[in-house]
Amino acid sequence: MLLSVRNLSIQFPSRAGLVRAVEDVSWDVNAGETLAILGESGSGKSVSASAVMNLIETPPAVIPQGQILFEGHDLLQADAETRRRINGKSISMIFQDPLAALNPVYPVGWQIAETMRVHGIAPDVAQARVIELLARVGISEPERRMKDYPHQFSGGQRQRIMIASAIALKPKLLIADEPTSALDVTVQARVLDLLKEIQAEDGMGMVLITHDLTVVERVADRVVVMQAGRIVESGTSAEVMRNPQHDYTRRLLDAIPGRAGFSDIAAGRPMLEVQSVSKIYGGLARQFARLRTQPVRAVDDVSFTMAKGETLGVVGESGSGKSTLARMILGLDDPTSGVIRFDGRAMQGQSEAEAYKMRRRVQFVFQDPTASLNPRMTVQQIIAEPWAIHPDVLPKSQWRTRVAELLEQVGLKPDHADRHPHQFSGGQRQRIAIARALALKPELIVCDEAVSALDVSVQAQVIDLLKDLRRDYGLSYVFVAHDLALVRDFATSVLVMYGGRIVEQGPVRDVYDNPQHDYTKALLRASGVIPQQAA
Amino acid sequence: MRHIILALLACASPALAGPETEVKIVLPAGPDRLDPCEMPRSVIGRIIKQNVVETLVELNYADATLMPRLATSWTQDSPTEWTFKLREGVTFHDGAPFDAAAVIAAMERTIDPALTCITRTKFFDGVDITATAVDPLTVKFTTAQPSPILPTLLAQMAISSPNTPLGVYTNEPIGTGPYRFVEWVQGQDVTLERSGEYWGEEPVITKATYVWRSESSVVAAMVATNEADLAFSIAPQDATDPDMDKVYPNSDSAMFRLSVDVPPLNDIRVRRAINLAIDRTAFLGTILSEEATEATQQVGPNVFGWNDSLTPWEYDPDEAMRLLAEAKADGVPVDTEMRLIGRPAMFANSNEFVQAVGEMLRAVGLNVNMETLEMSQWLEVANKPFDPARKPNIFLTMHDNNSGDAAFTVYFKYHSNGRQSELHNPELDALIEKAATLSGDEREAAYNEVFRMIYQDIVSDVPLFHMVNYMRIGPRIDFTPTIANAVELQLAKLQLKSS
Amino acid sequence: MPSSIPASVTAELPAAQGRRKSAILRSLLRDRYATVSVIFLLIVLGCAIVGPTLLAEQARALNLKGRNAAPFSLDAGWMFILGGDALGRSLLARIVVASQNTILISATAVLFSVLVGGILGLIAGYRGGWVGDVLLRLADAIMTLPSMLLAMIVLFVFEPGVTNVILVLAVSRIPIFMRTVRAEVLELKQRMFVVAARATGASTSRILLRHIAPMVLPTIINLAALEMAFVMLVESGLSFLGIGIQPPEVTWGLMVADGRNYLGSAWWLAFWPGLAIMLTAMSLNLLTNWLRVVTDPVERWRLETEAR
Amino acid sequence: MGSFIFKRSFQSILSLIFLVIVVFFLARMTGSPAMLYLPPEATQDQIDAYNALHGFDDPLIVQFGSFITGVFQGDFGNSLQYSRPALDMVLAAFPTTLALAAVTMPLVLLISIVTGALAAYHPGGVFDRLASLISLIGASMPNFWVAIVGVLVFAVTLNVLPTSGTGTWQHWVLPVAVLVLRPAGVLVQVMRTSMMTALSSVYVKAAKAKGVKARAIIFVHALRNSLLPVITVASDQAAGIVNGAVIVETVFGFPGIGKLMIDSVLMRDFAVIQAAILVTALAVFLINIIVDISYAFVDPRIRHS
Repeated sequence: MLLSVRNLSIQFPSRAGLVRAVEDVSWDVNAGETLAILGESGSGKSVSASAVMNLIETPPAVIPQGQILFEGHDLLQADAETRRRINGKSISMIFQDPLAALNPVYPVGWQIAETMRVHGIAPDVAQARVIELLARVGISEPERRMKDYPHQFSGGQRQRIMIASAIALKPKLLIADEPTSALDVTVQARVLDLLKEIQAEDGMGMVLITHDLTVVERVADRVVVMQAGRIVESGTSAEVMRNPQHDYTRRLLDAIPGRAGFSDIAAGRPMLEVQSVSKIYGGLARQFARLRTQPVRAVDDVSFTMAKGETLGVVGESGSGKSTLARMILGLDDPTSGVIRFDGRAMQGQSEAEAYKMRRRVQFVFQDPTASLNPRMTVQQIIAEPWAIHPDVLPKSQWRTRVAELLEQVGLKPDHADRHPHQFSGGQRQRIAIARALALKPELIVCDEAVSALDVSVQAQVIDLLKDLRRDYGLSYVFVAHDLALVRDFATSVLVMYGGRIVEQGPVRDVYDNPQHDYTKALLRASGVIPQQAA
Repeated sequence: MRHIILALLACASPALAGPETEVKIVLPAGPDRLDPCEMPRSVIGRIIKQNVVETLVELNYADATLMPRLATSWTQDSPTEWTFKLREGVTFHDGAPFDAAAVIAAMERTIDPALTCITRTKFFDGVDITATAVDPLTVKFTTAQPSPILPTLLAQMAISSPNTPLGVYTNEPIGTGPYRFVEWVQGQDVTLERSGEYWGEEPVITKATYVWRSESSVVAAMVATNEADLAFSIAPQDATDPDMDKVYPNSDSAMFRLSVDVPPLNDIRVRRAINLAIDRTAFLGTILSEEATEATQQVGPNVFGWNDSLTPWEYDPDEAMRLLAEAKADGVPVDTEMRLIGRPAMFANSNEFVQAVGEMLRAVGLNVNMETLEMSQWLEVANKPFDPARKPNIFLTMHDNNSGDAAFTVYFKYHSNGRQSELHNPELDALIEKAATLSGDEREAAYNEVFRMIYQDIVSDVPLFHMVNYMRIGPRIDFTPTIANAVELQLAKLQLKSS
Repeated sequence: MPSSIPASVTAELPAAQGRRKSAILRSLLRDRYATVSVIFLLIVLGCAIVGPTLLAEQARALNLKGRNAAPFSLDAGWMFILGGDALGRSLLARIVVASQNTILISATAVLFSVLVGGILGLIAGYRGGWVGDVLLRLADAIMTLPSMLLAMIVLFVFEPGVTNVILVLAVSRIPIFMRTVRAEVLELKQRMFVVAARATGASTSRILLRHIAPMVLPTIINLAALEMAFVMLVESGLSFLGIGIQPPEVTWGLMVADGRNYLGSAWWLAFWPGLAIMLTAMSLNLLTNWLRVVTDPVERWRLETEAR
Repeated sequence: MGSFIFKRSFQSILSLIFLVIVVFFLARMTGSPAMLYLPPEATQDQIDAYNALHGFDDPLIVQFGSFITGVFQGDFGNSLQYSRPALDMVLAAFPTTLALAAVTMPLVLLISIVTGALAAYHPGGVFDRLASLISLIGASMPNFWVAIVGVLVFAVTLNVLPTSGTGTWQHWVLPVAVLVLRPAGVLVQVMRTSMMTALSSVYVKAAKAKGVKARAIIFVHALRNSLLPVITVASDQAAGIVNGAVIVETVFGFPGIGKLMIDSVLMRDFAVIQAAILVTALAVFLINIIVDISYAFVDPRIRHS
């Protein structure tokens, strides 16, 4: 038994009272084995791991009971210095967002070397080792790159660097807290593979904290499922996946997209026509240190037509230009070249008044509901704002009742109207955003990564909501996502974008059942819609 | 925290003034130039006058009499002609001999229109004077108009070396004095050094460094801590140590000038009322030094022409109010707003003084509005041409007549053509013009009459005080300040205490 | 670290909308420093409002013989508990009376620069373009000119009355607010909820007033409170140079400046008004620290939930 | 970077031109100097002669023209008061103020960064409370008041420091102390806040997970990240030092540019005012550019963007 957590409880005092973050939690992991701790945000899945790393400040936090036995010694009894010596040497940890976890102002090489230096390895030795490590985790030209800074690497590379720093001293245990959820799907796969390899080589134990069942399925030997600070189910990942005992686990499994059937909807007359549209950024002043940047072809000669009642899935990874496309459809950006027609009328070069009219017919739901709702407005004000902007839609006297109706339609209570966004969970906030989108009875709603930020089970619920609205109001959607699986059972047709271009498009069934382009295949494989070995 | 600082500084002992015979002198303000022709300005005179550059004749400020300096004797040959015998064997610091030629050169440089030297603009403007050499040691001065007080004028003229550049200001005065100018570090200090070849008695002090500070409390502290040996003037509240702090009349007289043409001040009762409303004695020993004296007229006893028969105003608010009521009854607009105008740091605590007076005038029911004008704004109000639309002014002025003769006061303050005169009284004008031409007792009588008319018949202003300064003198130095120190400090007169 | 509190726990809790005010009040009472500062500031405000009407005469009554009366003696009556000034006027009375001008000047000056600077900042930040550039250059220029010097020159051109002093102080502070607002706006206009408003067809004025301005406000309020304290000090500096407020008008700054001549002989002349400035400055400072917390929506929400 | 500096300098020139124009005309609105330099008795002829001599009788625009042409030949005209080239006087006075600033700012930064960092490490702790109290007091005392009290305490009562003037290093202690007070007070607060943000970031967590020692976490990881706001505020404070210098130089008789400016405004010595403003403005813009560069030095993200 390498590490075993026994009956651990951790509590945070807050103004709202004592918060029981984890309650009587026990789990353990052996050398060479991978334990997945599965749960959604707020389930307390990462708290016990933080306790292992002594990252939980006590006070304010309290640990009323439990042990953390590492090779038989209880870390909770050990003094700070001892634990410092264990951190990074015997147990190391990588974090969800590598950009945040790497210190922006120091070269990556220096940061990797630091791990070794603080544990008494001579700087020059450390330097040499850094190069090996970078090479090991698959960073090309390590000698040169070690002098670069975090922001000069891609998301995947940063996580590899984190890993390099974590394995520098061949720790016995590696704790990975959501190591891939901030990464693009295809990159996720590669990073997970890397972790597996390294584990195989060094035979270290690994604790993998995640909300993503596909990740569990792929790498974990055993899994514990957490909900609201408690362990609700545990076992080998295979059996848990096969027949989940706890219904929470079952819900999680059902929520995994891409298992329901395709949605077929008769297409009506063309509504949105996009003709050889390109968007070129760069040459213009950027934010912060305002300097010129190389021109970037964000969207490159994209053309498609979308019929009324259709739901068009636009799939691609970060930088594929899918969001830029969405912004242009919303008229927030103008194409550098090409035309976008809505209902036969070109959106560019139309008068203020025309644009103003059109905005009423095209609404939107953005990725991060927290950011897209003004924190200083009440729900009432937020949902009613479109009417304030388009006064002729609804007389002020009816605002309240209408807001109440909308709230109910999106599954919230009318009395939520007077609250502020930060008083809701992510899913609820997104529902508010949807309610706002519905306020003007639009014909088309553009959803830009509308569910990506949400927990799997919540994703499913929101998608279902959108489906119902589609059914009830004959709405059309442009649904932008980075995960093919999501789109599969919602969209009627799909665009796959890569580097600003459309690499594949067609009815959802065709694209999924026989993908043409290699990239599409890679995507499908990565998002677990089709099994690893296939294709 | 503080202890650490102290520990840190314990080693550091403040810089003391130099060896025994060297002195450091603190002035209230630094010089802007050191040209001998600007000597009458106290900020310059206090450094160079009679130390670096000397005059033909020296004025005894105590009694306005004249003493020989570079001239041994002088005679008036005719109303427009004076002859001066020069001292023998005197040389300038640059080696040039002191003779008739040198005097003529100095005179010509002083009246050179290319420079706006105060000696010319203040004393020799329109005098139209020429100097000629009778022999190497005799000079004859001839003036267009009769000039009874030429020697007094010459007491203001510095005799600088004939090598002093013409037409441009110099900042390196060269004279015949006991001290030679060494250097002037801008914004920092001026250094003089005993020349060693002085024609007169060798002074004790070998070297003098002049520095300047504006904050009185700092100045006082400098002498108290032996950083400096002598401070020209410190505020009364800082003059707390009778052993060090010596008082001396600074020849300044403070008064309020009243704009006698503007109602209600055009009514003499109002002007009297103002005089009666101010409790002068209350200021002595409080805001002002108890050594300051109540003034009866614009000039002090040290000035030739001072009228000793005038008496100070009593403090009588009731009488003041009666007069005002009376005036009001006759339809004088006594409650028009009047400007009570002062200037920052005119004298120590002058701000407080003006505020207090303001309250006193309010007390008798006058409607005054205090204003503090900065120098150049103040001058615009002080000098003609006066703004025709001006409000009635109660205008604080300081006048220093340190040239010893009333002529330098009465013309420009009371003659119709005087630049700062509110008056236009033909009778008075005639008298002033006449007095200027007289000499001796007649002259004195004439000026006495002038002052009587102004202060008894006309009451054109509110005489306040003859001011004093406190000089703080360090323990090493033996010196008693006199009125002369308003414009000069003869280092030769400083003695060291034989300790 | 509160950030490590799991989101779910803080997620869905019924609001205490109606009780927010009382909640804020309670949080104020919880923060001892903030409470004390608020009380002190209220007292100052009270003095500023009623002081002059009550004590105007006591503040002007001369007593040259009893000048510089020492503090802490009741011989001259409680009015002289803080001692008397150079003209024998009650320091206590003068400080109370002076509070009006002091607060009036610093408050209006800051208010003015907040308004002007704020609006310019909004424009410079949202419109950007050459307008923004020009505005920035002007701000730079003003920032470069030592405010003391600017004040001096301007106050020589126009006489140093209360209004002009306010004006000068305001102008010299405008750039601070303009820059801050601009920086904030630059960041805010990228926020999704602003984009959302645009996508719904909201007019620029609506976006600025309904969405951006409210977000900038807290920062501005905090800054303003700090600036007020600073303005008091600058005003005092002007008086030191003799170009500030002119008697018989009086401010704390002027009192300190006048009192400095007596620091050697009668420390209390400059000490009490100086203390008044210092305490006000500190109170404002502590108050802003507390404001920073309540104006942060998440923090404020904690208060609400706590108020259940 | 280079192009960036070029851009900044260009902008600075614009502000500079604006500044020069404003100051030129504002200054002349304060009235004619003639009366200040002539005795009260001076006649109107004397005044006219004086104005003619210095060209004050030309129309303003003509005066401005000749001033500008002069500037481009590096000639700011002569000081009325000292009848010496204005630029020489300014350049003579400038080093003192520069030296004051050069001693003050590093001290300010050192004090505020160390204090702020330590205060932030245990927010609400004894040191934190003490630090913010002292910094608050420091930031809210009128500096001339501190200056004079300083003289009375350290020079007169304790007699460990000279009252005023220049010369030995002791002469610098009080002036610098007075100048340090306010900026340090402000910066401690800034540093504390931004340090607390840095300490709550993920990379600090990561560093702990690596086993980095507490001290290293503060002074190596968090410190550098929390410097940007400090630098920004510091640059404003540095520009503001001239204001403090005005007062410090007046009280301690330092021959610096602050006092020179005030005196020349009082004496309507326009040439000197203009030269002084231009030189200080240049200095401030230099500071700004240095600050921008130091941003890039502190934060590589700026360097590479």
